[in-house]
Amino acid sequence: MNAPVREISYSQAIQEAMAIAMESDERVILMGEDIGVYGGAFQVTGDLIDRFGPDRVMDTPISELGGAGVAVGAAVTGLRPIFEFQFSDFAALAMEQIVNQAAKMRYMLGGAVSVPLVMRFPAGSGTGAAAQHSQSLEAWLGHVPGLKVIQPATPHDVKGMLLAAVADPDPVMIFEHKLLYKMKGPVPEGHYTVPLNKAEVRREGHDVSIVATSIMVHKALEAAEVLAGEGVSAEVIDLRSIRPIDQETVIASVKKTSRLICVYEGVKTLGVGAEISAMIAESEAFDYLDAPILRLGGSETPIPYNPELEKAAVPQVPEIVDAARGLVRGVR
Amino acid sequence: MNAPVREISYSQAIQEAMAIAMESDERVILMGEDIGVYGGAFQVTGDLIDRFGPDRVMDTPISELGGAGVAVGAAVTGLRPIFEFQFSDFAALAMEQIVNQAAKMRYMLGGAVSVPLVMRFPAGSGTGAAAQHSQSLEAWLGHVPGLKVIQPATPHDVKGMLLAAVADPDPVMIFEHKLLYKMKGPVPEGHYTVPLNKAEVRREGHDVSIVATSIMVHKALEAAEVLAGEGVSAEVIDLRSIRPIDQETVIASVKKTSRLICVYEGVKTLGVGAEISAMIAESEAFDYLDAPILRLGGSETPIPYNPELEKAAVPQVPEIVDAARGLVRGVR
Amino acid sequence: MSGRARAMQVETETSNLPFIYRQYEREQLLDALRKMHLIRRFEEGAEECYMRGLIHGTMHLSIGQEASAMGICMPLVNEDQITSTHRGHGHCIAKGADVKRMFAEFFGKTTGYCAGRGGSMHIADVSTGNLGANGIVGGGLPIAVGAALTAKRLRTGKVVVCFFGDGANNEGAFHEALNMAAIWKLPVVFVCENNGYGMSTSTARSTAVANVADRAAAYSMPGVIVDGNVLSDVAEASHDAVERARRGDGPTLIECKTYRYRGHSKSDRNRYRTKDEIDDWMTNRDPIKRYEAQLIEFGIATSDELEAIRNSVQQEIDAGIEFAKASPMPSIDGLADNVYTLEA
Amino acid sequence: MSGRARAMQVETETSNLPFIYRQYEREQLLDALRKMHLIRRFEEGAEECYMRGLIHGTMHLSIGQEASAMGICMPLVNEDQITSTHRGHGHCIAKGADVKRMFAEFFGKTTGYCAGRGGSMHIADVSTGNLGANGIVGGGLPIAVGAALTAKRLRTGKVVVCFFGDGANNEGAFHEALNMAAIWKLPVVFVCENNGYGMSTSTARSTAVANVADRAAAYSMPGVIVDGNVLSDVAEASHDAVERARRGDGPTLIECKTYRYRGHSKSDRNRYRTKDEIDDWMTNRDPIKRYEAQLIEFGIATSDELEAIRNSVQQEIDAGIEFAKASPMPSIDGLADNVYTLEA
Ligand SMILES: Cc1ncc(C[n+]2csc(CCOP(=O)(O)OP(=O)(O)O)c2C)c(N)n1
Ligand SMILES: Cc1ncc(C[n+]2csc(CCOP(=O)(O)OP(=O)(O)O)c2C)c(N)n1
Ligand SMILES: [Mg+2]
Ligand SMILES: [Mg+2]
Repeated sequence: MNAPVREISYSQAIQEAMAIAMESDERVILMGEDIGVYGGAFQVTGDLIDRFGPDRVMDTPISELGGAGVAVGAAVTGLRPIFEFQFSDFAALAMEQIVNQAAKMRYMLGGAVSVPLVMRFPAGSGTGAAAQHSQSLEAWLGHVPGLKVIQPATPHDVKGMLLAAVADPDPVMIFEHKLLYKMKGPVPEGHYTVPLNKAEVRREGHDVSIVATSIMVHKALEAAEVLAGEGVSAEVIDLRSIRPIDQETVIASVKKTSRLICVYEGVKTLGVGAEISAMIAESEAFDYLDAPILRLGGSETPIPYNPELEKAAVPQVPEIVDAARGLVRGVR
Repeated sequence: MNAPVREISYSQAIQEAMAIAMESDERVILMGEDIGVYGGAFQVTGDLIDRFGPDRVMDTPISELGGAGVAVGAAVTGLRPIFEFQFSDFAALAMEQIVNQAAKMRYMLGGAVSVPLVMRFPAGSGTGAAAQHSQSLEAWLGHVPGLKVIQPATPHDVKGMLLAAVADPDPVMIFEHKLLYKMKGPVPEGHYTVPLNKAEVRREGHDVSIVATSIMVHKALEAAEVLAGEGVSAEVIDLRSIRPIDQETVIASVKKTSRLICVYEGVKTLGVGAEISAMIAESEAFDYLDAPILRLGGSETPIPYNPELEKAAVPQVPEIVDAARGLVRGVR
Repeated sequence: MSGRARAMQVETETSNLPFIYRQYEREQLLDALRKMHLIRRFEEGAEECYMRGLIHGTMHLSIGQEASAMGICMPLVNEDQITSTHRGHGHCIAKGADVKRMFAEFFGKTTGYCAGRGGSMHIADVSTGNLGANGIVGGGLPIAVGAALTAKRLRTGKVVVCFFGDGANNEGAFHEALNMAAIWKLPVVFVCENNGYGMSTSTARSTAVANVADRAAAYSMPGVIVDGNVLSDVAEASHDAVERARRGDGPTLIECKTYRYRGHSKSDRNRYRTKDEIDDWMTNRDPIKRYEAQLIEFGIATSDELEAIRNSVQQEIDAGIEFAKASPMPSIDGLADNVYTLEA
Repeated sequence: MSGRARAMQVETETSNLPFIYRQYEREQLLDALRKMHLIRRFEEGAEECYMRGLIHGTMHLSIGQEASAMGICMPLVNEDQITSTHRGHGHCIAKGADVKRMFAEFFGKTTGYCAGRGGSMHIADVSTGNLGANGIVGGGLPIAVGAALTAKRLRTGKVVVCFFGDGANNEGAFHEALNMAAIWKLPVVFVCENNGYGMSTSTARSTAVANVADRAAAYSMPGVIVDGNVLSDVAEASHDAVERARRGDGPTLIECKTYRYRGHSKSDRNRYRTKDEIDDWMTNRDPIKRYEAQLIEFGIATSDELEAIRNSVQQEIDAGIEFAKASPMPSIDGLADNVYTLEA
């Protein structure tokens, strides 16, 4: 990777990836509500319409099910659509096309087609948008064979993984935490890819493994810093992909640290952390465990509007610190 | 429970519960596609239309999203709808109303309303209906606060839990495995309820706990019988409710047996067993565990049409036996 | 429910007067004006509080659309119900809610209509028949049909009004809901507030018909188009549709042509509308100005009386904001309140 | 692509002959009959195999609807694409699939079109342009629009035909798909096979308009109603719509009024249709009988020639079943094949 590296934001990184993909392959089109002159609800497409025109940066009517279905049909027949949901919550309107059609078409047809489709889901809480605009629903799609589901946590990764997704012949679902859009980080210019199936160790440690997804990676890193000050060495793993899960990387870490905490924003019950925990509990790493596997997930509530309640509904740095400290010191 | 007890089928038990509820409360109505003269895709409503008329046994157009939404609106304003999806797979068309509306309305409105709604989902594979008519999607709804989600495994339970669900002021989602509809079992006449939040120990044992859901309860019981012949004593727990999960019962069992296998038909990754496993791995029962927690779940594929492949896609008795035997004998 | 307006005293031939002046008493007419001001000032007040960081999240202002909300609600009684939208402050006030508790909700306080859990996008006042705004475009459409089903089955005599935007008319929920309302002849009135845009997308670019009301034929229901900025026209269409629904003759689709002055929400670069277009609507077609002019023209009120109304509205707004500020924040312990009615 | 039929030889004034006799060669006309027989015999054969336990699962038979499938596909070339439905055997054969591989699929064999993974409800033959049946009512509607988008963007000249039933017309997907096809002027033809019922529910009880085609106006596209049991009428409507689409003038909605003789699927108590109604359609309006009568009337074929076609079709069916029986079952090891194109 010799390309110059600049600091750009997560949303700029996405935009750059889309522009590169569109430039090199005319089959790549963008679809979504208000992604044209409006630039997208989160300004992710920005002014791409000026560069690529309305035929390739297509505003759809407010028709999530139909729009997703059009993207599926287009993908099966030769285009490579990148479909933006305005909020991941609206996936609830399109589950039929995502799950019953896109995810299964190749299998049901015995391999006769591929569905090279990318869908982008702005997700998560923290914007005061309340219960119907703040959900983290990646666990739903992570449960669906036929899909690949990723949660890039950095500008670098979102660009590289989006480029990998566009090149992938199968449907790839990208969950982007809205609070990450403005986060800046080093991003190489030009084309590069980041694999869709590999977790990344963000910080090495030996006392406890913290496996986190999306924005929680950054909270876990903050927590690790605090913990380091207290003499607790935490290893932080950015899961990056939730289907497939990179078992190898997580298992190796737990074998080293003997302790595991899963941190994720989605509702705790049946959220991504449940799978990580269960995967470890049935793996060879089980014998290395010195403590219960903790999960810090979203509360068992819808996301409330009030900002203090909203914060309380998802894991925060102090809770991660407390959990890790408790686990390492054997205080339960 | 002094009422006479007869052997009736699972679907008759559902029908009986609906009739009792409708007789005692005129606000109870049935809604769904072809539940009138057709009697329902699985003949669960049967001839109830003859008894209660088309105003209370309402055929809806083929409009799952709208139909579910009508049920939500009716529930909020004073009716008590029981809404039948023809196949649980079609929940994918109605997730918006189930999840964004029904599950959250009370919370979003600060308690100003309740949503006394029951939805029934015929689920599961084994009928040769292929990928779009065979899914077990209970994990999706189990992930959603505001819903109660149950999977009754016997005629007795489905009647009692359905009656409890109709009386409940909150939305209750019932997943009914299609292969159970014809299964017979003892069912008391008249009105009775079974709690919506309690697991049930179906068979006591001391070597290994097998926590199963829905049809897998019966496979687990068969497996336990085989295991008993080999000198392995398996405790079989019928989870019954997946939101909330009866942690107490499962934890108590694992503390006794020190080994846990979760058996469920939904896709293994992020399925119900992931939650059971994770719940135990973070509970006080962790310290009692003598072996990894195993999960036998559905394969990481859509459900195939070919009957042999279809069987191979979900856990079967021999696999449960093998897993339990291996766990108890320490062969991994 | 309603009488004849004092407009009779005016020279004009009564029968030539627009609908509302024949239909309603003077007090009702002035109350309608008061509420239209209340809606506008409420939103301006909320906007100000938002700018000053007192309110967080986002909000969708209906400034410019007040005649639509108010005109539709005039023929309704308290027991009638509405479902509302993300742009729902006007509906809420027109249906009878108290701005105190609305401000409190926006401030995230326990005294808010949703105990601080809902905010602008879920504002509701069930006691005055508002079943709630909705964050999901089209989300309220089938819910309204369900409420109308209850009214029919339980013979409550209630009528349900379902507000939605032009953008929502392309959602599958629109189609499914209108079809069911029609085949079951339910007492529901569908009100499309067509402000020309769904976010940035004009109806011309999103919708395959010229008027949303043209789609009524696909459900064999009457489709009525009105100037949504003329209170009387809106109220008349609503009156007819409500009567029809109450008689048991089924649903109607009303399309109110209107305009929002502000951007879609708090994050709008406004690249899709011209300044000229906006100015034209604000200057020449403002619903409040037009209504005030009529009230004076028909001798129903003097400009001093109108000034007094505006002043009293301002006081109500100020008091509302004070109430909201002074109200307590929810305690963190209450995070899980009301997830369920009965805890399992 | 097509010439003029030999029907000219007949006394009748050519210009008075129905569309297909003016449009197609004799071979094409007889091939259409052959395919209609093939559809019917295929389904009768599949039904028999099902009864004898050779095929499992369920299936939806289109017996009685053959003219609709065939007439719509006549103007299409191999490269044109279709999306089909749960009642999709006819579409598959009309578009050109081989019954051998269809039977093999129903038998769950590796030689089946879906390698035994799809069965009846997912039958497809991508090589002849069939993108697949669909187990989800309305599921194919937006997919067809997407395929048409590809045709337009990549300028392939392809036209896409989207089959769906009357029941599907009440799905939100119908509304969203037709609207998008219209605003983007895509080369797609929507074909509603209205057999009067969605499962047990008649269109009168489910649909707020008399004809599904009446809804075309809601999308500013032509809505055409044809007797779906008259091959020529169907083909003519399809021809016009396909030409329109190919010219770039956008979508059309065609409604074929037809009837299915069999129950909805293998689990139908048939409580919603009278015997009289069924008998009437079978006796007086059978699409194959009507087409055969015309072929004889217009002197295009003799009854011996028709008999020969029926016999050859029967042989093809028998051979297809034999092929299916003799084909290998998939190995269990292949359970996870084709979940992904590239394993991650
Ligand atoms: C299902 C869904 N899709 C998209 C959005 C994002 N969104 C919120 S309002 C809006 C525009 C709605 O337009 P319209 O119905 O015309 O109402 P208006 O805002 O003009 O009042 C959009 C796209 C949403 N909230 N819900
Ligand atoms: C979304 C969805 N809802 C319901 C069903 C169950 N179902 C299968 S076919 C059918 C009837 C469809 O009617 P129509 O569209 O008229 O087609 P026909 O069967 O008459 O050919 C129903 C309700 C389904 N497969 N998918
Ligand atoms: Mg609008
Ligand atoms: Mg039909």
